[in-house]
Amino acid sequence: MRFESPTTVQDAVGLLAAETGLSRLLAGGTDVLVQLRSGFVEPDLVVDIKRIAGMRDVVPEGGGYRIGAAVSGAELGAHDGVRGLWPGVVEALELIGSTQIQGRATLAGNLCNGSPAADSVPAMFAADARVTVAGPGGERTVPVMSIPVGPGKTSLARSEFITAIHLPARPDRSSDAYLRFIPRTEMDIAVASAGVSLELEPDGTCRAARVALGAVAPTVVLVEDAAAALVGTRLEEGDLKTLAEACSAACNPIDDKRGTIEFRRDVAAVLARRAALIAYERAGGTQ
Amino acid sequence: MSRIHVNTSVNGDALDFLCEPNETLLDALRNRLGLTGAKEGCGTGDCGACSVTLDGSLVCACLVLAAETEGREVGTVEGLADGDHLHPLQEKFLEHAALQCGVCTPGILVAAKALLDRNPDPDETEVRYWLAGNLCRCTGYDKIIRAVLDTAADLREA
Amino acid sequence: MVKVTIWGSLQSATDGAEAVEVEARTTRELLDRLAEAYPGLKPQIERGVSVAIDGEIYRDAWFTPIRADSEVILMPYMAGG
Amino acid sequence: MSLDESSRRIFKIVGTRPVRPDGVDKVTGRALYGADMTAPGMLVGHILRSPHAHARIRSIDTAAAMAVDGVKAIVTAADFAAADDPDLQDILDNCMARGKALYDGHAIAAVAATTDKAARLALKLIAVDYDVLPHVTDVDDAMQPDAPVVQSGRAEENVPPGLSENVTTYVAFGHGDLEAGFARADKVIERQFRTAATHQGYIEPHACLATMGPDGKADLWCCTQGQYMVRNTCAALLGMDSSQLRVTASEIGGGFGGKTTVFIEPVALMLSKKSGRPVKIVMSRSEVFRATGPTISSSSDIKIGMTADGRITAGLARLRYQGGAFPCGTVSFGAQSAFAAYDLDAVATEGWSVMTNRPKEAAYRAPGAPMAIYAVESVVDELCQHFGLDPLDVRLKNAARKGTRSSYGPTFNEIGLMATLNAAKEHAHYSAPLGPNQGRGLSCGFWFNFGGDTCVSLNINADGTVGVTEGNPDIGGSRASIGMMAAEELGIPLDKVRTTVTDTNSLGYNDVTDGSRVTFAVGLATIKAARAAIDEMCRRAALIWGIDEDAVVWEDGAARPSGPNAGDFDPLSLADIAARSSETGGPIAGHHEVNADGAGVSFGVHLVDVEVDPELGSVKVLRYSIFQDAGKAVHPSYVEGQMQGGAVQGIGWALNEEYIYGDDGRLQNPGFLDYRVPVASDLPMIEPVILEIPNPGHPYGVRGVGETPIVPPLAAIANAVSRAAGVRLTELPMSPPRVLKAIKATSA
Repeated sequence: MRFESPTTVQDAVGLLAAETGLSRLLAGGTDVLVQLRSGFVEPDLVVDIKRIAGMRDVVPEGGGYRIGAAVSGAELGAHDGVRGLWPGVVEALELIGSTQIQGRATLAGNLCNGSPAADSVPAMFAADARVTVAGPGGERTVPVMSIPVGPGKTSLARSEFITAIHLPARPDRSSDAYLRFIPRTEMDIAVASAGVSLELEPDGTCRAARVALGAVAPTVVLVEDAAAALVGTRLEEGDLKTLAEACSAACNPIDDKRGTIEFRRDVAAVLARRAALIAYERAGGTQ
Repeated sequence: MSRIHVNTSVNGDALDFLCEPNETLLDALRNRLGLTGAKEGCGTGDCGACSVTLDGSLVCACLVLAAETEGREVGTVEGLADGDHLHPLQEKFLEHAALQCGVCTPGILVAAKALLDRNPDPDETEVRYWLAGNLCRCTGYDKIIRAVLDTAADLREA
Repeated sequence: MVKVTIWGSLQSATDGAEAVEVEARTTRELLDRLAEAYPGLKPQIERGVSVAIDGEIYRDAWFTPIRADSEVILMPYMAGG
Repeated sequence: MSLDESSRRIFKIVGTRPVRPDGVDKVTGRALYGADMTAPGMLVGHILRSPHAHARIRSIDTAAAMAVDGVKAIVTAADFAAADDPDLQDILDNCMARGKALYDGHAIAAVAATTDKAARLALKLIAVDYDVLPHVTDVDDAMQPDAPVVQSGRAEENVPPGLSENVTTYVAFGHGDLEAGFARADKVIERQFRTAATHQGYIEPHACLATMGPDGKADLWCCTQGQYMVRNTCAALLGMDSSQLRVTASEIGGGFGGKTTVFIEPVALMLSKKSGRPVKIVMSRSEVFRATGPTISSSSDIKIGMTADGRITAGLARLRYQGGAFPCGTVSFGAQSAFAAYDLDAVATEGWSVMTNRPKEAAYRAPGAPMAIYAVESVVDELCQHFGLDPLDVRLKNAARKGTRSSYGPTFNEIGLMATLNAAKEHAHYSAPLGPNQGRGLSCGFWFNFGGDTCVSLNINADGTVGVTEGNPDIGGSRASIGMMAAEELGIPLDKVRTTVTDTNSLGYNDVTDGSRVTFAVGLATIKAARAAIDEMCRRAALIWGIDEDAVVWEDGAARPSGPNAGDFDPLSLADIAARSSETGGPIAGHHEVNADGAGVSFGVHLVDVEVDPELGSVKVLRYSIFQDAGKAVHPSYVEGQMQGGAVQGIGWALNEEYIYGDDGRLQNPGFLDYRVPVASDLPMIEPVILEIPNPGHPYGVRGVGETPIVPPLAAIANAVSRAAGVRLTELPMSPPRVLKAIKATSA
């Protein structure tokens, strides 16, 4: 295995393009190192992107933010601007692992690991975040939703990597929230999760909504029926019931060591309902 | 596969070592630099026994490649005491009997110091969540939490 | 004679008797006499037993004295964690 | 050695909370644990493990592995001679599979190489030809006559016919007329319970460094609960004289019973023997989970009858324990302790021990007791709910006490159960209000406690200081408590004493650090050794004074004439006598060697409040209190620590910890990510209440405290959750999917 730490995106792409064997990007390394040590993957090349300019920066951008691919959870959590605009995305990233993991874990890494249980991904789906992908042909910006394609699989080509996450601007009276279920209070992988983003009319009626669920299907899923259940409502009990039913219906989970199909289906709906209420309150809605 | 020459700072000392490209910071500290205070309890970032700071940020040394530390500052449990003066956290852990077997203690001390450096007045819940990545199987955490809270109170008065 | 209480699953070796009497002044004599009088107990005695005398559990203590009126209970060999 | 007549003595050091002597080493990172030792020329050892739950090993071809550059030795079961004792043979077969791989993770071969990389490469090149066999991992399945047989011919003579050969042990205990008892009851409840296997979860993986020379002498450094056990076991397995193997215990990063046997130590020695180089083996966390001892998993049937006023009329427990791929006697401890807290006219317990394709069970804190008492205490609680009776009053009404014929046979002497129950009842926790979805549970706990073989040597140095040498690894502050008892007895300041845990060539045999024995038994031997040294110091004083040695007494750290008739001399302190030891006959020391009895049984009561989220099935522990008899608490902080730590292990067991096996018989969660031990944010403060009812079997009244605290949490939490959720939970762990399912089943 070779270890490289290029200082430009072009150098990084060049290294990846030139490598004929297996390569891995290293940002926070919280997944890559575990895979390395277990022998689960044996890459020929590891490219550390943290020394590339801009990778650890959070920059305002058109009313939203551009978040470098190597910005850690601890760094993003300390950024009041992002937290104010997209509290759900920040809390989702902050839920990953321990304080120690927070010192390293990144949105881009969480996304590229391809796990349907990745905490930040439902929140980014709900936020309709976009990512910049660098590759031999230059850079392109695509929706976050286009990246995961299956458990452990992404749509990125072998010499491509994500350089930044873009969180869009928000109108007033909008917010988001993320909740996940784990058996303990910390240190677990989500058994089910829900990210909800809402925009409200001045009277508190929901104008737009996005609802995404994690750990209930091969990839994180955006549940349009669930969002539709909220639009035009003030999130009253019957609306939330419709939301919950839509969420349960969208689940296609598996039985595994972390939870049963039945449990995931039930819990995803409960979390979506609770997250919707938190987002609603954050957006200034009152029932 | 050739070894990588790394120049780094550990507890303020400029050090250099040769490491394999896939070698972790934990292995380099323990096997190359003779600093065995950081322990390997899991190797997957789930137990916190190898907690160290990297440029002041709390991390698991088992999840950092040694080669990544080029030009950066590493802090370990061996750097907590100032010469023969223990750090207040170390004193309080002894006073409160906040350790039994002691194998998680180095990681917990490094983590607790990182907390108090950032937040001089944490409440019990904040301490518990901050230390959630540091497993202790002996104490049930009670005396650890008390020792951290008591240290913070003393430091605020000092 | 000392009355020794035998635990349930060993009573097949004592013809179903819950307690038997043997002549013994120490635990070693007790175990020797038991093994002689009830050969079915021998495999268990060889694997290991404890003896409770007047409420106190003894392991590997051959010469612990036993009085004729002592309460004597045979128990499996005990260990902890 | 019984309680001092002067047990009402005022202690000066015992009962205080000094800083532990090994404390600075452990807060500075200086303390050396198993993996922290190195030796010049050291090789790295790694172990190849079976990927199959059950497979015949047709052949092992090591040629390609041996050809790897840097590989110096490879070991398989063929390198070891058969042991002459079945227990030893089981240990050996567990260290290195012989003929069959009996569980996922079973060691097949080991490699020693100059680098980690070479050793890992060599493991991949060892070709093992497996004939995969049907497997069984569930205890009830393994008892069926048609179950895959893990090992043949291992059943003891009294196992009833008609069961699988996997059933190796059958035990039964009890007394009284069960049928009559149940007939007297106003309500009889019968339920089945299941508990998952849990792991001790010590944070330090097993590690050792072995050095063996061509002269047959060997040194071994390892983390263990008993260096003498390691020495005797390894010497026997390698055909060595035990004097030629010196074992030094490293600092130990937790054990809880799991380090009372050997796994890698004989293998490292054999690799060292074959390579002629020091060999270090450090297990990975996944190896720890897959191949070292978890506790048993259980299935049990409990039947208890009670009168409407809360008197238990009869109790029956049928316990089925699987202890992995080897015979295991743990079920007898469960069967003996199941009803130990109760004064019953009619009680019967039966136990079956069963082999499965899982790792060999190792002791875990009060082995066998928690799962049995969990089941019994759950049914008692349900009967209390049925009659609307206060569960604490019902315990008080039925509690075992002095004169009770215990459920396992002997009549209890003085025991502390009533005192702990009364302390719980009087505590503010018991009457604190509860909110919605909250429940309060309680449970009694019991453990036997042991003494065992113990040696202590105590040297009086010429400068008036004292070295205490003992042979039990300090797993939770025992150097402190041993040093405190030595200082107390000698009458000198604690800082004049240093306690050292020594290697196997420096003392006689010491039993492993288990059975809650160290503060009790090593303390007892330390006090005796101090008394021997005191006798000698009094003799020296008599020589100096020219009086009869019977006329000298030891008080407050000094020899004094026993009275006016003995003569008028100024006291001679320990330091005074020590300074003249050479002139008066030579160095002064005391030592004591004993197989200690009189540990005395131990009881505790735990009280817990929980809140259940009825939509998610999750459980939050809100408040937790422990009441336990410690005899005399030598260092109360470390007594509290034992109580708190044991309780939290029990909380983990009750709520989230479990060995999860797939259909393929492989362990699915061999890591701390999915084997979920409690983390700091899961817990409230744990309030320990120490009761001190002196143990008559110890000169200071000390009673072992380490194991009992893991016993009550399982039922205490289960009872609290069942009350909060409004449905009786009968399977551990009470993981959220299980709790939610139970709640939904009642509302449906």
